[in-house]
This record gives sequence, structure tokens and C-alpha cells, in this order.
Amino acid sequence: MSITYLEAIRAAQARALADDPRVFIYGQDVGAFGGAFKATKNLAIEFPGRVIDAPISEDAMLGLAVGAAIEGMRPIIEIQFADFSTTGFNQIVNQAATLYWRTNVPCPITVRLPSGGTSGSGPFHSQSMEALYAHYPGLIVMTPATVEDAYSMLLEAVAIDDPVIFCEHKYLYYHLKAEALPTEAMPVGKARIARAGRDLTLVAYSAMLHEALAVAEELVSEGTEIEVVDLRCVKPLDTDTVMASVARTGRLLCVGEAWPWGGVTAEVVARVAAEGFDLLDAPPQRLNAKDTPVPYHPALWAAHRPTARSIAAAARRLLRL
Amino acid sequence: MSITYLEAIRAAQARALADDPRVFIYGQDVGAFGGAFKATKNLAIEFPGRVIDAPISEDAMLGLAVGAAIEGMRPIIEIQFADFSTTGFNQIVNQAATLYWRTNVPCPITVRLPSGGTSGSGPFHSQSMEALYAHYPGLIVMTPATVEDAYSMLLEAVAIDDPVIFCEHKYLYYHLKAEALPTEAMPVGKARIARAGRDLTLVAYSAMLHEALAVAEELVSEGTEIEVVDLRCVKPLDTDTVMASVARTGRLLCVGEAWPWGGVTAEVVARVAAEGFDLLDAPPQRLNAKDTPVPYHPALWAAHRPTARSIAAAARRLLRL
Amino acid sequence: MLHTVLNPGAVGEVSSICDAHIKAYRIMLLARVLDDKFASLYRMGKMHGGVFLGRGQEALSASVGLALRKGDIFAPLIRDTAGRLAFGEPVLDAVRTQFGSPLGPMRARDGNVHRGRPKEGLLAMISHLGAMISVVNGALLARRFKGVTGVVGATCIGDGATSTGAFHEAVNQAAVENLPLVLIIANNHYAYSTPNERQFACRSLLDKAVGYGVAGQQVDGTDLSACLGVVGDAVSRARAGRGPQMVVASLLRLCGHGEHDDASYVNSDLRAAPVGRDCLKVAEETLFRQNWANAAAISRWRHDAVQKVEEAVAKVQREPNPDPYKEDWCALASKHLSEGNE
Amino acid sequence: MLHTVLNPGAVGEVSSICDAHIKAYRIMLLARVLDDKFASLYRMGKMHGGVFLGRGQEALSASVGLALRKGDIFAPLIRDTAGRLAFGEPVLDAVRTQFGSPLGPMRARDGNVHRGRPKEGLLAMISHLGAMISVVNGALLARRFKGVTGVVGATCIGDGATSTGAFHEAVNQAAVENLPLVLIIANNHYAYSTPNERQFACRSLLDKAVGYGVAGQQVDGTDLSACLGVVGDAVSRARAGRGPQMVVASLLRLCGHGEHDDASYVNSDLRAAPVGRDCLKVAEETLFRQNWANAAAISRWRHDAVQKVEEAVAKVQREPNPDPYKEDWCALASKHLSEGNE
Ligand SMILES: Cc1ncc(C[n+]2csc(CCOP(=O)(O)OP(=O)(O)O)c2C)c(N)n1
Ligand SMILES: Cc1ncc(C[n+]2csc(CCOP(=O)(O)OP(=O)(O)O)c2C)c(N)n1
Ligand SMILES: [Mg+2]
Ligand SMILES: [Mg+2]
Repeated sequence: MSITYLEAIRAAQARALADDPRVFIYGQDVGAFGGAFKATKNLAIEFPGRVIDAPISEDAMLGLAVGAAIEGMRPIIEIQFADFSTTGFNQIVNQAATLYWRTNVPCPITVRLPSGGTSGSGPFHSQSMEALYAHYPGLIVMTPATVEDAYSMLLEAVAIDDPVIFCEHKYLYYHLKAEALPTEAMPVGKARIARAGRDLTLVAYSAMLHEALAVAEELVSEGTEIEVVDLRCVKPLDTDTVMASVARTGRLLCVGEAWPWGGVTAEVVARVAAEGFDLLDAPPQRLNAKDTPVPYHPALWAAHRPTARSIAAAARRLLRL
Repeated sequence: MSITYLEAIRAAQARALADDPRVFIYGQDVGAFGGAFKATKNLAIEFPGRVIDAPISEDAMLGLAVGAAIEGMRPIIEIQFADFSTTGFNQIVNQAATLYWRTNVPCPITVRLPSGGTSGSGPFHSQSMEALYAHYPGLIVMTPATVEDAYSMLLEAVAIDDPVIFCEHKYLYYHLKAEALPTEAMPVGKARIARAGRDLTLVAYSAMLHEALAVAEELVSEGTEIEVVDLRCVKPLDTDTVMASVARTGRLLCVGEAWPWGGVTAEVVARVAAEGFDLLDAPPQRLNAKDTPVPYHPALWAAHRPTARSIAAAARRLLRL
Repeated sequence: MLHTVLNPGAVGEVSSICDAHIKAYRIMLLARVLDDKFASLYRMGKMHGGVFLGRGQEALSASVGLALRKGDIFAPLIRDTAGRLAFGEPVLDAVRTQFGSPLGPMRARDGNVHRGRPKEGLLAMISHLGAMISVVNGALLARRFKGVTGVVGATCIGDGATSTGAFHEAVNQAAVENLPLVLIIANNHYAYSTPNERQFACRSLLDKAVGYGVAGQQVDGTDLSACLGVVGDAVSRARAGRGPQMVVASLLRLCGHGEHDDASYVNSDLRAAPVGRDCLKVAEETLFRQNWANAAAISRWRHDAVQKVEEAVAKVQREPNPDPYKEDWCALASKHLSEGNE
Repeated sequence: MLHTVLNPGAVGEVSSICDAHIKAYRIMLLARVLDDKFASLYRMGKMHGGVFLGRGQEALSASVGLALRKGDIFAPLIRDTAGRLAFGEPVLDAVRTQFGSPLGPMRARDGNVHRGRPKEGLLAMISHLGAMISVVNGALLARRFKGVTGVVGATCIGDGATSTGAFHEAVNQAAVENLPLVLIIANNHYAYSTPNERQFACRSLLDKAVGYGVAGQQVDGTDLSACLGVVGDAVSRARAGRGPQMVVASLLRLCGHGEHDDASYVNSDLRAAPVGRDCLKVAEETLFRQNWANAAAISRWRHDAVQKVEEAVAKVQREPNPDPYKEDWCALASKHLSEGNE
């Protein structure tokens, strides 16, 4: 039996609903239909009354989640595509994210954002919004890259007493498979050495992890051992694990699918430069998508985001520095 | 005669309205009332029909601006406080910012965001949102720190064929004065050496420039010559000027009033580390506000944001590295 | 701690219209005295940040708070000092929040009207207008999940905030879920300086009710008797399971938008019209006319109110400022996940 | 380039009801044939991304496009292939955008229904529902600034999108500014899988009109004659300066939300009811019944439509893919201000 990233997300929600009566799911078409991506398939039947269709009202969906959380519930909000969270942005960053700090009342909501690019999806169904949410205080931002993490981190997201922005990558939904669901998990906020190496630290997260791993594989034939770090969570960001890896390799390349200005790669590079300057044998480097909206045509899309090819080129350049 | 930062903003708008029939102003209370901060005082009388009160509808305000821009107008939108741009966020980042790239039709709108903290303003009237807008492709983000720049950059913002997010700092509105309006200006996208020095490059923008200059002044007595760079515009970001300064000083400290995760300081440090690694004699450093909402009480507020004191401490630490 | 601020006699179940009026009037008076105190402290330069008052809106606001019970949800807005007091918010909460005392419910982190005790049903508004309505919806849905019935959630909003997308989404949401939401729209004819004509084009804001499929009533917001009746009925209907209720009150803000604002833009005809009446005076006249109270009683109540407010202010003014070194600077409940980044 | 796509006979000023019907029917037919072609290409795996059709909504959509003139503004939505063609969008624009041809108006950067030529009055929708209405308002305000009168801006939206805050803010804005906005609400009873009962609680979406203070009409969206009349009247009233007009049409989407969706959730009673009729068949029956056309004519028109579509598809399929190396990757019109960051 094998299980996909998407099925892991469904399974995690089923388990959360089963284990905790405070959990409910609210989102457009999540009920009988099972969601645009089928991440809630059959859950409305298995958990009657607890998987609720929402009107096309992202602001009200997220506001409702906060109100329910105040009363002790643990809502999971499915935004149909991450891109549409812009219309619920205010409730996330100003209502949910400030609640605990202002009132001492925790806000345990999970916002599922089907994120990232897939071929042919265009400017409004492809966005990677982790940097926006990570910039605001009061939010936890998860970016699982594996089937196992999709499952265990979603369960943790629901269990955490703070608002969690759960960036699940649509490209991984069907592509990525594992043998079974995990029985144990790393703690939240800990990055993972996805592959050990000694020549260069390649930091990635979400779908880019798999491009990074492919590059590491490829460069073996060139005699290069790349260490790949999977951030798992971009806020909190596990600087220690990254730094320890850079201490071993002396070289840092950080890759992200989001836009180049600011964001995860800037944060990682800035931290390593500020706190681990002496560990570096070469300038820390970053690679992001291009600074335009995400293009529709597959040929443009493939050139817009980093790929194993462009990452490998950047890694080779860095190894020569 | 002296003119304040706020008066310069009013004067720039008056001049834009006078010079260009395509300009109009739209925002809550901007008409007869002259705006919450009086940045449009008397303009409704001087330019009848061209300074229009909007309903409390940030999304529709910004959508309207895009439609008018398509038809060749040059709207200036006043958001009452930057913090409220979250409810118009979608129209900025997905409608205005993508228009040119998608359709080849330019989108010359100016969005004025009264930004930043002032004492007693609390979590929802104090935010610095430049990093959010700079992350999205298709926007120009200006952060004027001086009376002269407030005037000339606002005029440029209106003249530019792209959407400009104009982050004007409320703290500077009345505090900051100049002798007269400028007659010439540096090009958009160029940073300025606000003070020459040789020991350390202190990069700042908006209200933090003045804290930085105070620090530079203060450290003279300790025999330290700090070079202060005023970014002026955070996107595009003038990496060349910063890099040239770091080439002279070997040390970089970047200061911002926004939250610590990501943002301007991360971007500046990451660029210098990646492209100017060998220029650095010490790890590049950054200083931001604390990672919580902006507090209400003046005593907390003063500790939340960087001040001359905390910047001086960071500078001294960096000088010893 | 809520529901204990007023003297026990005044909070007991009301037995008559007379008692209800007196109770409401005393709350209105307390709110007015508190507002006046804040205004005077503001003029003396003793306040951090802005001061936002509910002058002229006390009858409506108090009626909302009084119609609610312990266990209900209330999300007051800018001009709801009276409703808050009626719902049981201690005067001290208001004063401490306005002064930014670390002992207040917002612990100096947030201020003035941004206060509440969410766990006691009193939500703490964020500034973004319209944003609290869906939060009330969520609290009500939670109660439904828990099988709690007979509960109501009330929130107040201005004419200007009806233009927000958040308002629209949330009212529609409440209607779709058939939640016991009571939405009080205080049409004070201005949103800051913006008059109704620049805010909406429907004949009455009440015309919006049918478009959401919710019940709607209008009321003269200057008339306490009318407010007690109409708001009380709306709350009862919601409590009885008859779905969301909208009440549109007509009144005038008898102060500036904030105390920095002289409100010179307010149309003088409106000021002179019945809508410009001071609800406190109107209520007082009713008390006299009905022989429910005499001048001595009123002066005694005013004295009590002044004393309560002065005591609270004096107490808070002696409280320490917040200490940034004792502040934990952590926006997360999960402290171990905080970055502690500066 | 717009307003030249159909053969000259069909675009001339219509002289009679018969001509209007024939013209509309031929546009509907062309839209249907184009949609069918896209659906079949999708099934063959020849499409990038999704395919979203307007099947069942052609009568309404065509009526909007036909009521507009050169110089008007039109912001079509997902299911408006017919309205686009009627407004003058070339078939090639649709095909090129669906295929992502670099020669199309969106130059491979955006796709499927996200297309337009803003400078010719045809706005290019973004995905976020409700967001285009205020853009139309802005275009109309610009015309007012320029002293251009007699212009109309029309936009279409679904039942689901009425729940968005953007919808609310924009309709209110149009009403306050008294703009010549014609807002067509296509109530096809579902938003993706979500039925009306989970989307709103008013009896009819038309009940929303009074809450904005705008005129409202309803129409049977399966009936071309009714659509031509009601939509035409609404456009005339807006053009005459009588302010925003809302039209609520009742109909059914005769396809999935996108071609990936089998729409099995659609209630079979609705399918069987009059609202489930195919507007194209209904229009065809009218043509026969009125003796405005015979089977031979219709088959000739269909043949013409098929040929037009096949030609366009064949042409576009021979067009090159976009070349990432020729793409300038610059999101700014002010090229010199671009960061060129990768
Ligand atoms: C979304 C949003 N935009 C703008 C503001 C700024 N603002 C604060 S109060 C106010 C006017 C509110 O008017 P109204 O809703 O009528 O309430 P009133 O002040 O009259 O009680 C405005 C525009 C805000 N708080 N939220
Ligand atoms: C703000 C926003 N939220 C969610 C979506 C995802 N979405 C795309 S189409 C759709 C359903 C639209 O329903 P309706 O408005 O009735 O139009 P129809 O598809 O029936 O023509 C949804 C939810 C979106 N495009 N925009
Ligand atoms: Mg008002
Ligand atoms: Mg629909």
C-alpha cells in the first residue's frame, strides 16, 4: 500500500476529527463534495455536521475560525487555493495573529493553503505565500515537503495553541508517495537533514526539497557531496540546524519557489551571514522564482521557478567560489 | 519659512493635480475634511471634483483606481492608515501588480500608506508594510525619509507608469521640517549617502534614517565615522550604492522599523552577503522591531522599535567584531 | 468578574419598565461621566493616543448590553462604553486600557476602545471595521457545536462600516448558518467626516436586511424606551432561534470622531433635528415625566457615577507603567516556538 | 480589432426582433461550438491547465455582449465566451489564450478565461471573484472625468461571488457614485459544488438590489428573448444615466465547474426543471416557431461556426510555444526600475 501527500492530508484531518471533538473543518466545497482537491473526501459523511461548506467569503471564514477558537474549538480552514487567502488576509494577520498577544486567549486555528505552482495554473492558482505570513508576528508557518510531514505536521498544527498557516504544495499532492503514514515525528520547528553531505549545504522546503535532492543525487557523479536541509517550518525557522550544516560544509545555497524580494531565502541567508559568518568559505547564495507573476504556459512556468537544472548550476557556481 | 514632511506631501499632491488633468485623489475623508492627517487639506476646494471621499471600502477603492488607470487616469489613493491596506490587499497585489505583465496595459496608480509607529497608536495604527508589497512582483515601494524626498518622490510616484506603494511615515509628518521644497531630486531607485563615513555602513530608511543619523553623530565622540545610507526606495533596492559603501567601510548594519522575519533588512543583508561577501570585514548585522504586534503604551512602544540607543549598541558591537 | 460591576440592586432581574429605565439611565450616566472624564484628561494632555467617545449613543448601546445575559457574546465597537458597562465590563477595565496600565485586560499592549475579555464573552475589537462580526459568528457556531442553546451574540457597527466587505461576508454567513446574531447598526450619519450620502445610496440601511434574508427593525436611537424595546425584542427573537436580527438606529454622534476632532463638518440642521437630541436628556425627561425619579435621585446617581469614575482614574493613575524588561515580547501561546528574534 | 469578428451582416445595426434573435443565436452557437471543442481537446489531454465553459449560459451572456457598443466597458467572467464574442472578441483570442500561445493577448502569461484587451474596453479578469466590479467602476469614473457620456460598463458574476466582500464594496461604490454599471448575476444555482442554500439566505438575489439602492430586474436565463429584452433594457437605462442596474438571471450550468468536474452533485430535479433547459435549444425552437429560420439555415450556421473554430484551433496549434529566453521577465512598465532579480 502506498499513500500520497494528498491522502496524508486527508488522513491527518480524519484523525484530528476522530481524536478531538473540538476540531471541525470549514471551507468552500469541503463538505459532500470533498474539496476542490478532495482533501476532505468522505469526511463530511464520516463526521456529520463537522465538515462545513462555506460561502465564497474568505474574510468571514477566517473570522469565524477565530471566534470558534476563542470558544475552545480547533477549526481547520481550507482556502481553496493559497492565492485566495489575500481576501482573508486581514483576519489572519490582524485578528488571528494578534489575539493571544492582545488578550491572552490562544487562537488555535489551522489555515490550509494549497500552495505553489503546477503546470498551467497561471498567476492566481500558483502562489507561494509563506513569506507574507511569516513576516507577521503571531503566526506559525509550516511548509511540509514529504508525505510523512504532511501528515504529522498537520496533526501538530491542529494541536498547537497558535494560528498555523499550513502551506501544502499542490505539486506534491499526487506526485509524492510514501509506504505508510508515520508513527512518530520530529518536533515542530526542527529542520531535517534530508541528505548528508560535506561540500555544500542546500537549504530547501516544500516542493523545492525534491529538486534539491535531485541535484544532490546528480552531483555525486561530479564528486560532490551536497547536504540537503529540509526546513519543514519557515517560522519558527530552525537556524541551529542550518548553521550546524554550514559549519560542516562551509557553503550555503538556499532555494525557494517564492518571489525573490525578501522571503525565506533572504531570511536564511541573512541569519547565516549574521550569525555564522565565520563558518562560510564562500558567499552564501540564494535562488528563487523570477520576479514576475507565475506564468500560465508550462514552458514559461518551468523557467520561472527554480528547477533541478538551475539549482545544479547555482550549486556548481558556488562550489567554484 | 519652513515646511513639514506632511506639508510636502500635500504640496506634491497639489502640484500633481495642477500639472496633470489625469490625476485625482480618492480616499476616506480626503474631500472637504482634508483627510485624517490633513494631507489633502483644501485640495477639494482648489480642484473641484477631483478629490473624492470614498466609502469604507479599501478593496473597491483600489479596484476603482486600477480601472481608472486602465482608462489613462493617474489616481492617488489615500489609505487612512497603512494597516487598513490589508482589506485592499488583494486588489493591490493581484489586480494592480499583475495588470501590466498580463495585459501590457500600464497601471499608474499611487497608493499612499500613512505608515509606521507613533506613540500610543497601538497594533492597528502603526504598521510598516513595505516588505509585504515589495515581495510581490509588479510594485514599486517608496519609503521617503526626508521632507524633500516626500515631495519629489510623491511627484515621481504619480508620474511612474507602475503601481507605487508610497509608505509615508506618520512620525515624520509634523516632526520633520525643511527650509523649502526641493527643485531637483535624485532618480527613483537610487539610494543616498545621507552621511559619509569610513568605519561602518548603517543602512536605514523612512523614520529609522533619523535614528541612524543620531547614532552617527553620537559615535563621532568615540572616534567612529559611520556612513549612513538612506535607501529611499525599498523596491527597487539600490544594491550598488549599499555595496559601494560597504566596500569603503567593510561593515554593514541594516536597520528597519518593521518586524524581524524577512523584510528589508533581510533582503539587504542577503544581497550584500551574496554579492559583496569579500567586502565584509565582519558579519553583516541587522536590527528590527520585536516580533510582536506594535504595543500601545509609549514605554513598550519605545522598546519595541529600534531607537538611536539600541542602534548605537548594535553598531558598537559590530565595530568590535 | 464580569456582571458584577454595578451595585447588586441595579443588576438584579428587572421587575418593571420603571426599573429597566432607571437601570439603563444609570448606566448611560456612568458611561457619559466616564467619557467626559476621558475627554477632559485628553484635553489636559494626559492620554496616550486617541480618545474615542460614545456621547449621544448611550441609549442604544446600553440597551444592547442590558438585553444580554451572562454566557452571551458581545463584540462592542468604538462607541459602546455604555453597552460594555451594561454587559458588566468593570470601569477599571476601561480606565486601565485607556491609560495603558499593565494591570488592565490588554496589559498596555492595546489601548482605548480595543479592550475585552474574550473568555467572558466580551470580545476585544480590532480596528479594522466589520472584522468582528464573523468572529461573533464563530463563537456562536462553537456554542452550537457544544450543544449550548439560548445564547445570543450581539455586535454594534456604524453606518460607515456597512460599506466594508467584512460586514457583508459576515452578515451573509450568519444568515446562511442561521446564527443567533444580533447586529446593531448605529447610523450616526457620519463615518468620521463622511456623510451618509457619500457612504451608501439605499433609502435606509434597513433595506439591506432583506438582501441577506435576516429580520430587520429600525429604532430612534435617541429614545431609550424605543431602544430598550426594539433591541430587547431583537435579542429575544435571536435567543428563541429565529435567526439573525438587524437593528438600524438613527442618532447623532454628539462629539468628534475622536477627541482631536471638532466635528465642525456635522450639518447644523441635523444637530437641530430630533436626531440630534441628547439621549441622556431624553431619558432623564422620561424619568421625570413618568415620575420614576426626581432631581435629587438623579443628582445622587450622577454623584455616584462621578465617584466611581474618579476612584478608578485615581487608582489607575497610581499604577505603574508597563516595564519593557518584564514584557515577554512573545506573540505566541506556544512560547517554545517563539523565535525571540529582535 | 474588436467588433469585427462576426460577418458584417451579423454585426450591423439590427432592424428587427428577428435579426436580433438570429444574431444572438449565431453567437451562442459559435460559443457552444468553441466550448465543445475545448472540452474535447481537454479530454484528449491537449490542454494546459483547466478548461471552464459557459454551456447553458450563452443566452444571458450573449445578450450582455450584444447590448454593449464600441466604447463601452465589459468585464466578462468565467462563463462568458458568448458575451465576449458578442462584444467582438476574436475567436483567435480565446483559442490562443487557452493554448497559451505567445501571439495571444495574454502572451502565454495568463490562460483560459483570464483574457482581455483592456485598452479596447474588454477587461481581463483576475481569478479572485468579485474583484472586477470595482475595476469597471473605475473605468466608468474615468470616462466621467473625461466628459464622455452615454457609456456603459457591464460585468457578469455568479451566485457564489455575491458572497464576496469585493462584490459588496463595489456595488455600493457604483451606487454612491451613480455610475452606469450593469451587473449581471448569473444564478446557476451552484458555486462549484455549493448550492444556493449554503451560499445565501435571501429569498432571491434580487432582494439585494434595494439594499444598495440600485435598480433590479430578474430574468429567465434559459430564454433568449427574455434575456435580450431585460438585459437590453438594463443597459439602456444605465446608458440614459439612470444609475447602476442589477439583473439576476436564473439558469443552470450545463457542464462541470471545469471540465475536470462531472457535476454529479447537481440536483436532478433542477436538471429536469425549466431552469435546466438548454438555452441554445430554446432559442432554436423560437427560431423555428417564429419561422425566422429553418433547419437548413441552422445547419449552415453550425457549419460556419465549426469551420471558424477549427480554423482557429488549427492555426494556433501550429503557432510556436513561448520561448522563456525571449520573455523579458519584467513585471514593470518602467523597465529601468526592474530589479532583474532571479
Ligand atoms: C477597514 C477600515 N478602514 C478604515 C478605518 C479607519 N476608520 C476608523 S473609524 C472610521 C469611521 C467609522 O465610521 P462608522 O462606521 O460610521 O462609525 P462611527 O465612527 O460613526 O461610530 C474609519 C474610516 C478602519 N478602522 N477600518
Ligand atoms: C475569492 C475567491 N475565492 C475562491 C475562489 C475559487 N473559485 C473559483 S470559481 C468558484 C465558484 C464560483 O461560483 P459562482 O460565483 O456561482 O460562479 P459559477 O462558477 O457558478 O459560474 C470558486 C469558489 C475564487 N476564484 N475567488
Ligand atoms: Mg457613523
Ligand atoms: Mg454559480
